[in-house]
Amino acid sequence: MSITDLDLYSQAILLLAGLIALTSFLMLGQSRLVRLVFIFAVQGCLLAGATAMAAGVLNYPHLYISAGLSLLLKGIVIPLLLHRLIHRMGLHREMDTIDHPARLMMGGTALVVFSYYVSLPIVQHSTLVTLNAIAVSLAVVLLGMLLMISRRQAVAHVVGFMSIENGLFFAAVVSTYGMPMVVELGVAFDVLVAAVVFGVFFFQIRASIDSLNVDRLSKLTEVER
Amino acid sequence: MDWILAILETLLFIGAAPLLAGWTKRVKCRLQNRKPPSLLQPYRDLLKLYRKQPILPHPASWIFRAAPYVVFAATVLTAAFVPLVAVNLPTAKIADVIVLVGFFALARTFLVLAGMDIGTAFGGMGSSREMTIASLAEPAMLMAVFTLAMSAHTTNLSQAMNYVLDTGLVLRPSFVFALGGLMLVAVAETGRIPVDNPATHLELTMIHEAMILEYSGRWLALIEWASQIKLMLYGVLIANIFFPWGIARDFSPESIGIGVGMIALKLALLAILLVLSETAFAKMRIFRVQEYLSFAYLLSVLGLLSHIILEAARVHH
Amino acid sequence: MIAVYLLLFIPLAGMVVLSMWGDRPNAERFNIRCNIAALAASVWLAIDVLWNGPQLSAGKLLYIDSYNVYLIALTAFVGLTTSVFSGPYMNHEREIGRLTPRRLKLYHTMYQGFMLAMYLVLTTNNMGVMWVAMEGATLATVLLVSLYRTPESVEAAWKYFILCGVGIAQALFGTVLLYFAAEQKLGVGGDALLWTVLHDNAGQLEPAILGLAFVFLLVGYGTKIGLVPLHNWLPDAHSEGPTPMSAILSGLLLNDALYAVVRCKILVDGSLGNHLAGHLMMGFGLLSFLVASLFLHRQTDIKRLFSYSSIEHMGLMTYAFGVGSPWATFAALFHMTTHSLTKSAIFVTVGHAAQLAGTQRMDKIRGLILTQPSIGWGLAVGTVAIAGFPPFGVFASEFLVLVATMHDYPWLTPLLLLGVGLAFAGLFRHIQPMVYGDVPEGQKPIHANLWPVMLHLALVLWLGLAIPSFLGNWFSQATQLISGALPQ
Amino acid sequence: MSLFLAYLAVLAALLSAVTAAIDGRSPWIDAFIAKGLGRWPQQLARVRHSLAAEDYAARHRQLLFTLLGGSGIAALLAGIGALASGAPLVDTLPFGLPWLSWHTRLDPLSGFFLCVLGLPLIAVALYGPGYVREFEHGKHSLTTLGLTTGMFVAGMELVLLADDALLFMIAWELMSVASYFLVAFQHEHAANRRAAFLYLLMAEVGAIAIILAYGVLAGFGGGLTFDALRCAALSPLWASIAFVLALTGFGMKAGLVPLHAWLPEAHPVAPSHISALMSGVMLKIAVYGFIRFAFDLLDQILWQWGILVLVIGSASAVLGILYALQQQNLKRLLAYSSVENIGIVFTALGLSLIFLSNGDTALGTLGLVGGLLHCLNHALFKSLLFLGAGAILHQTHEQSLENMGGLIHRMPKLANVFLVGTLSIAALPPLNGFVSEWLIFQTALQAGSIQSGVLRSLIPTASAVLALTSALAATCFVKVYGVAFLGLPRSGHIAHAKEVGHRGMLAGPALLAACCVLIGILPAPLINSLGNLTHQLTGADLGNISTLGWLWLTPVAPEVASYAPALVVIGILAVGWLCYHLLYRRTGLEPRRAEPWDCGFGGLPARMQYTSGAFSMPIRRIFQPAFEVQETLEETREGPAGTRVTVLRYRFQVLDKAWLGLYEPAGRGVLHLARWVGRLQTGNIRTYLGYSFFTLIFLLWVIS
Repeated sequence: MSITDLDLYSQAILLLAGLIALTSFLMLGQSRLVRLVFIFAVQGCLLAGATAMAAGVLNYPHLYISAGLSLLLKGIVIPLLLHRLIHRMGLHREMDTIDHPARLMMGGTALVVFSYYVSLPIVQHSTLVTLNAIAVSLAVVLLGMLLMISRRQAVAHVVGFMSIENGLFFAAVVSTYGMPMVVELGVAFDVLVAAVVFGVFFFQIRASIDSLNVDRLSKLTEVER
Repeated sequence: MDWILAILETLLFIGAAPLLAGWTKRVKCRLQNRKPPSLLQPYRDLLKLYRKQPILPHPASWIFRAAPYVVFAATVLTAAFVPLVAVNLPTAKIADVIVLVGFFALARTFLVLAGMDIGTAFGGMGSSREMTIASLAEPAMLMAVFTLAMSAHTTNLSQAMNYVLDTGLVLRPSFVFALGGLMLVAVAETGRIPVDNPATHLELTMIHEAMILEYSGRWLALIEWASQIKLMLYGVLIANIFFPWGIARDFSPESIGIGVGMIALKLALLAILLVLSETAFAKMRIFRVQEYLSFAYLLSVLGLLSHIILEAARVHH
Repeated sequence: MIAVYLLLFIPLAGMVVLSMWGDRPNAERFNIRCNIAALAASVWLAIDVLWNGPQLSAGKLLYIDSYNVYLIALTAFVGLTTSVFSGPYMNHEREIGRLTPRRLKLYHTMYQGFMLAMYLVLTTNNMGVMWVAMEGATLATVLLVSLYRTPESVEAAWKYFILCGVGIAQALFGTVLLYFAAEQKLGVGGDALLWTVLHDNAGQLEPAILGLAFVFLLVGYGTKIGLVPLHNWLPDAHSEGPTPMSAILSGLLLNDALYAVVRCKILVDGSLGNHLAGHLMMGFGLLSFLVASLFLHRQTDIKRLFSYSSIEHMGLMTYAFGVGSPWATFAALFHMTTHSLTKSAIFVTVGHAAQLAGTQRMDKIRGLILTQPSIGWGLAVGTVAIAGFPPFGVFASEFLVLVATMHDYPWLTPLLLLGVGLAFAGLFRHIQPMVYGDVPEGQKPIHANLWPVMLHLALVLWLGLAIPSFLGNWFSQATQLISGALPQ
Repeated sequence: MSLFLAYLAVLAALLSAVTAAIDGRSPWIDAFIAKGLGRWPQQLARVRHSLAAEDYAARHRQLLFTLLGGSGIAALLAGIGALASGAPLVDTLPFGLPWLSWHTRLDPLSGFFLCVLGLPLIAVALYGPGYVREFEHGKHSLTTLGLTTGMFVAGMELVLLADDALLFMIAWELMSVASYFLVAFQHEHAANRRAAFLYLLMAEVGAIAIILAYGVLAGFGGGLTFDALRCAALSPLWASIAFVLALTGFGMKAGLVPLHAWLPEAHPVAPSHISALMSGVMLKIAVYGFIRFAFDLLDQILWQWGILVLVIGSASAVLGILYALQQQNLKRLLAYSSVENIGIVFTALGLSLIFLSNGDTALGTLGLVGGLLHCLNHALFKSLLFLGAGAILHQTHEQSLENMGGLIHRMPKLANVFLVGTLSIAALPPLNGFVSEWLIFQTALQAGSIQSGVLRSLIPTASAVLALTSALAATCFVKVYGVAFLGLPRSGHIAHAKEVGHRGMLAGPALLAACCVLIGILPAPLINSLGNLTHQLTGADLGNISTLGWLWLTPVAPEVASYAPALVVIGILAVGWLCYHLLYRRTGLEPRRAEPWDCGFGGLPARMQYTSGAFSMPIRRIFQPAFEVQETLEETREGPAGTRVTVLRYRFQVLDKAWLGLYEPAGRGVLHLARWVGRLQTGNIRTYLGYSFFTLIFLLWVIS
């Protein structure tokens, strides 16, 4: 059935899915770290919104908690953390140039198509139209990886990593209305610790190579020169 | 009775060996227009050596003193195995042709050890050359013998001779090759021209002589005698294996008499043949001997193969 | 059932205590005590399970069966011996000034944290919690890798963190898919992620989804196992961190990741009914096995060398689980045990050897046997054992894998044996010059505690000669659970 | 009973290993004792005192080797028992995997090889205490030596007893590893380390091939016990695959060309009594494995296999002896000659296989017996020679023939014993080496009974090669004895060598020498006792081996061939004594000592003798293509325009062609591959993420 005869909720979910995918694309194309983190925050908020809506409409109260968690962590805490780090390390003027933006974007689109093709078998076994959003979340995951591959800045890597987590959450929300509570909490905890550890590492890396360019972290190689 | 006969035959063999040597020398002198010594000269030489006091070089050990006895004993034993005038003697059963080759090797080994025992350059030189030649000649000889053994289905000499006698005159290509191979080997093994020169006095060209350079007195006598027996052994092998006719198959006096006469005749002819070749050819350089011997080896192997290929129809088991 | 809670509580408590007093001189003794207690608990648990069969905790959160119970015991044991070794080792490090007390505190805290995570991975019944614990293990160890703060160690830690993080994220996606598949059949609710529930209803789960899920789980946990081409973090992390950590990483973490994959494989096999999961694992395993054994040849760092050998052995186990016949599965379980015992023993010796020579560069380590026979022989014998020479246990398991392969996939055996040969050559060409030969200038014996090594090697030897019946039962039951039949 | 004895042998060997490990002088033992006896100071004092006593080390050594000797005796008795009874004894031990405990079996075949193991072991046990004394004060502990020796022996005995693939492989590898540590015992020399590594590597590769071979059988037979493997019904193709694998694996251990590269490296560097065991016994264990696999486990025999074995065997024989001839290092020379002898054994086995596949059981049996007998003989005289070489090494610390000479005057007893070994290995009548070669020749000569013309022509060619080999062997060992023991000493320390002091160091070799002579003179009883064995393997025995009585050998039939070594010996002794009596006693002329002939220059220094290299030079020239010879000639000239050459120095080195052609390229190939794979580890994290990314994509694409 087409989107016209869906209920409002589904339409909204699909809309949000689209927006989240869009944010991923924006991140992929973004070369300034500050904006990158900002877009990431937006993505977090969208995710939280989607979760909250699912909680409200389908009334799974425990989803409110996870919505709150994502808003708090992905939308506010982590972006702020990163933002302050960027400023303290004076990276806010840093340009993380992308080698071939056009190719990257095309690759991204290809990924979206691919993830749709991959998730078809899942979707066709269910009547829920919202499931199509799984394709999007998978795309978000893959785009996150692409982001990490294409960037040299450690901060960008963190953002990519986190956006992968966003994709996972989104998938959990649209497909299974959230994971069991214990898992949700555990994951959230892990994410938080991970964020802290990232922070620690920024300083360690900086102390060792006084820059956050991961390409310079290549002492441990076995290629014969 | 048989055993006594066998021992008598062996004694005859040993006794006749110097005679053959004398005969060979005589023919040679004739061919070279020299005045020959008497036929009995070799006996006289042996007797003289026997009476002389032997000289023992300083570095020599017991090996040097024991070697002549071992060499002689081994050679005499081989002589005992080889049917001279009669087949089916019990001694022929004790050992077959492979053992015979083995005994030649034993004798040679001790001679070579004795040559190295004295610690001179000549001894080592002779030993090295002797072993080199032997290590090529021995397989050639074995191959030649195997040709016979495979067609006769036996390695026992008197059985083989019986076989040839029973089948009568058959023109076997394999035998021709084997005969050629065996003759070449015989020349090499008995240290005759063109491989070695028993009469040389120039140490650097010596092979066999270089090894026994230090021997004297009774020891030299034994060694000389042994090499005469060896020469005769090869002669008898060639004669009785390939042309066994006339050899005694029973022990009646007349057949034995015929046997003696025939073998004497054959050996005389072979000796002439040998001398002819010796006068016709010159001695070879040591490193050309390998070609000579590998030719002998080739002949023998060809003999074997031609037996397999050309006479395959005869194979029945 | 109390044993399980004890098992989880002890390291938690230890973690808390050590996070406060971890820099005290007697901290490592406390660390050892914790591990002793944990070992006792695990043994109790093991006996309990051995007598009363599989156990499900109240709230179904924890589940102990014959498969994970022996891994728990193994984990506790290796954890203990390694902590015993880490005492003098870490003291030596502090004396030569590579470590500050604060970092020592961190080390001790995280040691217990890591043990906690390991126990949680093994005991939990909830696939989601398993994921959480696995990520927790990464977080616990990642700061240990960069403990020395050298540029290399920081780089290694960063790679470890990022690669494992991304990998584990994929595993989470797989878990979500698993949950999704289960929910469709079992309805919304917390139970749908419980392994027991999933296992009982594996037959009804949607094959297409499970296939997809397994790919994500394999790539995710496979990163942690160190399967080629997802292995790149492993040699770096092993070689740059403190040696006790390398020992527990190699001896425990890799095992547990493999354990998780196998749990998933059981479900997927139950649902798909075909051999897809098995084939994927065989492919990855064989690839890792061969590539790693080639990597061995051109190493210069001794810990790197042995981390590649870990990759190689994990590859072999993955492959064997993939083959899936009772013999192969039995062999794989057996190999898990022997490998983690041997490998941790080797890392202990390697740590001492490196301290002895003052470097990890193999071309600088020479004449160990003449300097300190215990270390030299420990390394030599350990290498002989890990290279799969009898009468050590590794040989028996490898032999079984080969025979099983010969039975099911004869054309793969040459590849396996090629790998074995290459790996052996790769190890020995480096080890022999180190243990033998004359002593370099000024190389002195050091204070080393080698009874963990002897104990481990003795155990491996014993296992190679005869498997005790109770262990045999565990293995057989686990084999039955995984492959669905008993080996004979 | 005999099985019990076999277990006893294994136990004794292990016990000696343990005894070696518990060296009362090692500090931790001392600490242990101190802890144990702490309460009773006077006992502690007594124990310590007895440990500190001067003769403690000697007693400890003695105990070790007594246990080894006991193991040897037990093995010998067990073997004799098994050969006599003929009924296989089976048993299972409570070890191994839950559903596969260790199966053991003692049948005539393993019994025979237990004897092959037992005799040299006893000799070694006699020899050892004297020999290892010199290691006492070296930097290498005797503990290692004794421990690994015990393991090594136990491993070999277990291989013979194994009745399932698992136990077989365990014992096999135990043997390899233990001997590896023995080869690496004196590891301060780089050459030894290299040899040890090469040895272990090739042992591993061989073991892999063997495992594969068993795997094939297990795959079809469903089970790892030998009984199950026997039941495996194989297609000819699979059977051939298994056979080739087994031949590779066991041949690698036995040292068949071109898989022999480790042998000349490893045997010389091990302590001599170990070299004796490795060369004399371990190679035979490999032969045992091959016979067990090919004649017993495989359910069929194809004539192509026979051809393969025959060709490889002949090649090994002739190449082995050619290389042996060119060696200067005595132990290295002996090692190469082991290659030759193993080649002869395999030639015999190849003949046997051909005849068996041809359905000619009697001749197949004859070939088998020839091969087995040669195994035993080689075990005897090769151990004897290695022990002898060890004795020389022990007294003079000299391994190179070029520096020896005249030892017969300094070590007369050893020289006599060594002479027996030399004559036997040179396959001269009336000693044992000749008997086995004679049997093999007899087998080859029966080729006429084969229908296929190809085989009929191939076998005689093989026997031609065999003939060449034995002739060269004679040359080789005449050289050894002549250069080492005869003539004048070529170096100072040889000139001052002394006879070995320790009685056992002579008794061991003497025992072996006695066996050589005995078997050489009275082979018939031994060959008859192999009846059960051949029955088990080929289903036939040499019915008319002693038709003419127990003094005689008539392998096929009296009219075909007969040999009575005993009578021959009597004859020789008689004639020799007669001559001696007539020529010496009667004349009574005492020989006069004098200088040897020196062309009148006066004074022959030792340097004028032929050296070992010079002795073998003609052969080197003649068989040029077989070698890779590196010759260098340095000359220093003097006088105007450097016309006068004052010093000439000639050096030559004979390299193994197999090494250059096969092994070095393989090693380079592996390294190249490794370098290529190393590119995976770029060091850049983004590449790594890329790997993970694309793996994921690929897998997703695969499954959907």
